[in-house]
Amino acid sequence: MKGRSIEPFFWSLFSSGGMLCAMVLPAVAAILWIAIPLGWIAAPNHESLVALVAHPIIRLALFGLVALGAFHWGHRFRFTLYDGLQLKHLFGLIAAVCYGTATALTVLAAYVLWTL
Amino acid sequence: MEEQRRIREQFFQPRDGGESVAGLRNELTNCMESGAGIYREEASLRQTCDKLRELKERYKNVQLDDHSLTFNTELTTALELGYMLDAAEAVAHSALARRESRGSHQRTDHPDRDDERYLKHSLAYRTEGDPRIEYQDVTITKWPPGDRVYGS
Amino acid sequence: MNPEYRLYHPKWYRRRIPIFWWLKKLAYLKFVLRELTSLAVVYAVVLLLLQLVALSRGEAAYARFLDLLGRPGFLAIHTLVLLGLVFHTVTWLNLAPRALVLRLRGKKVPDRFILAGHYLGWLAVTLLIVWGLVGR
Amino acid sequence: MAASNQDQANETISLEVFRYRPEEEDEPSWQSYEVPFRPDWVVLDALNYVKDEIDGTLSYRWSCRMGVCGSCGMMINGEPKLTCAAFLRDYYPKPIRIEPLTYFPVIRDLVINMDGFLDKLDSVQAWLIPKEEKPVSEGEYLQSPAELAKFKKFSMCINCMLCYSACPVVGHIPGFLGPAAIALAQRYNYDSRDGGADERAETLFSHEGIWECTFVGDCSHVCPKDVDPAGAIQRYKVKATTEWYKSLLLPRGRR
Repeated sequence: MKGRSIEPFFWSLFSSGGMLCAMVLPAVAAILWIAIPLGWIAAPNHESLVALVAHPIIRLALFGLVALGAFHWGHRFRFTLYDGLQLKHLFGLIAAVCYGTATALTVLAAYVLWTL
Repeated sequence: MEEQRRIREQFFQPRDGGESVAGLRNELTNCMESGAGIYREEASLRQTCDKLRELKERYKNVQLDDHSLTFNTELTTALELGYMLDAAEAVAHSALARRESRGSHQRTDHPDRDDERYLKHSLAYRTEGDPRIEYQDVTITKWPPGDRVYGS
Repeated sequence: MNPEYRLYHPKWYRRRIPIFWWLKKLAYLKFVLRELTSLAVVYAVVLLLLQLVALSRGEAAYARFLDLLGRPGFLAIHTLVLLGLVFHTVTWLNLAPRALVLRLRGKKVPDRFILAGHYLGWLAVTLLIVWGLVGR
Repeated sequence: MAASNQDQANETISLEVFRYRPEEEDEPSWQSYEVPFRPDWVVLDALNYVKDEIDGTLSYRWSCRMGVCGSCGMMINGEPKLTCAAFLRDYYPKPIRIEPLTYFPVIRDLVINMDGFLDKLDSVQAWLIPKEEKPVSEGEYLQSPAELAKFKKFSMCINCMLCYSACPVVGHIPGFLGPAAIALAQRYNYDSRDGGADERAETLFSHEGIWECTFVGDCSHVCPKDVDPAGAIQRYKVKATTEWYKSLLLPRGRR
């Protein structure tokens, strides 16, 4: 059995993504998408943000955040559809769509951050 | 199959004015509690034995609400009541025959332990009438019988 | 007697689960809301990615993006997203002691310490991000 | 106290009871009973009153009356509970709705079929598989208090199945091993005398084992013995995941 079921792999992505997003996303969302647009705090200028993102560690962290966040969603949403909407009979399709989307987002994140 | 037929005949016949399982069971509890409880004596035990004879007779006329064959718990409690009556009779008649106090139960009319006559197991056998009580010797191994005393 | 009933052949009754089973009980509703925070998570990472794309396309593109973020519709959505993300964090951290059992010198570390550790971690990460984005 | 009992002697409370008589009907129905309201009575006392005094045809399971045997679990106002631990006074004066444990097939009235649960217990081998067999003459398998503490919580399970009725995953996926079976498997996995973890892993790691659990957590909430099966399952997921990565790194190493 060990190694045969792929479930532990997805679960590890789900749980590490869940932890990472729990720690990081509320602050990111509150600052970037609420406080700055409302003018509560001054927006950092374009230049300094580009410099910040240019740092390889920041880039790696952003990649991890997007990829793991996507897989966290993919895994969790898959089970939400199974039980919440009783769509268990479509399990193959649902798994393909959820993990497929997450994989696409991961590839996209790698491309964007690589070409930044 | 034989037993199934017997149970059907005994419990599933429609009867008028039959006895209820719960009613008989409550009377059984009360008569054992009052006559064969922790403190008992010849008179109370005799009363209990008589009452048990009466209850056994009335048990034959027990009436069930439930005649179904799916998880009929009323039937199982009725069957259990029959066995409880047998066990109660064995208890009460052995207690009546044992004119001594041993262990936690006290015969107030015979307060002392009598190893001479009753260092024995009571054996109750079912008969047509009251159970027959016989005795078997006790093999003492590690713990010899002692006095039951409280608060010493 | 029911004609379909056969002696000694049990006919069990099975209840169907209604599709809105999660509205029947507060605990289930909270569970489904918790699971739906994954939508806030995926929205946030996608938006972050888009913001990075805008950033990489130069100052003008980034300014347009910021302009978009300031519109009331987006602000409303993002308030909901933030609430979802905070709900995700709180529910996630509260469950942490159940999955993580640490032993120090043979003794189980009490759940409240593990919980406190996680919340302190959250606070530290939040401060780090605040410092990184606005503090300097 | 005696006086207040007197005052309430004439008060009653109604029970709305789920009835299903497979020999007579295809669909279940509801039946109401008025029983005396006594503040020291639990729902099981009220049911016994119905059975003894009102309607002998009502069927339900019960035994010890003190939260030990695990047979009197039912849905009370939609919550799985031991009826011997649910006091009438907590519901009075509203009526109490009593149903059989949900997600299980109903045999009759409040009696459910538990074969599926027993099969699941079997499949996870919820018993001690000794690490090393030794003859009785060599004495007991000793255990320290610290070793006992590792599994004691899980050993408190009384197989009352309330957790199965609290688990929507059990409802959607009847094959799911479920809370109690996994917690009991863990009870032996964490036992210092046990060597059966690998055998149990076969079932636990499988698809209808731990991976179906979405941590709704209600199983732990309804457990009358604070076993925390949800926690047990999460810990097993962590363990299974580390094992999985280990076996990836050391393909032929372990096992």
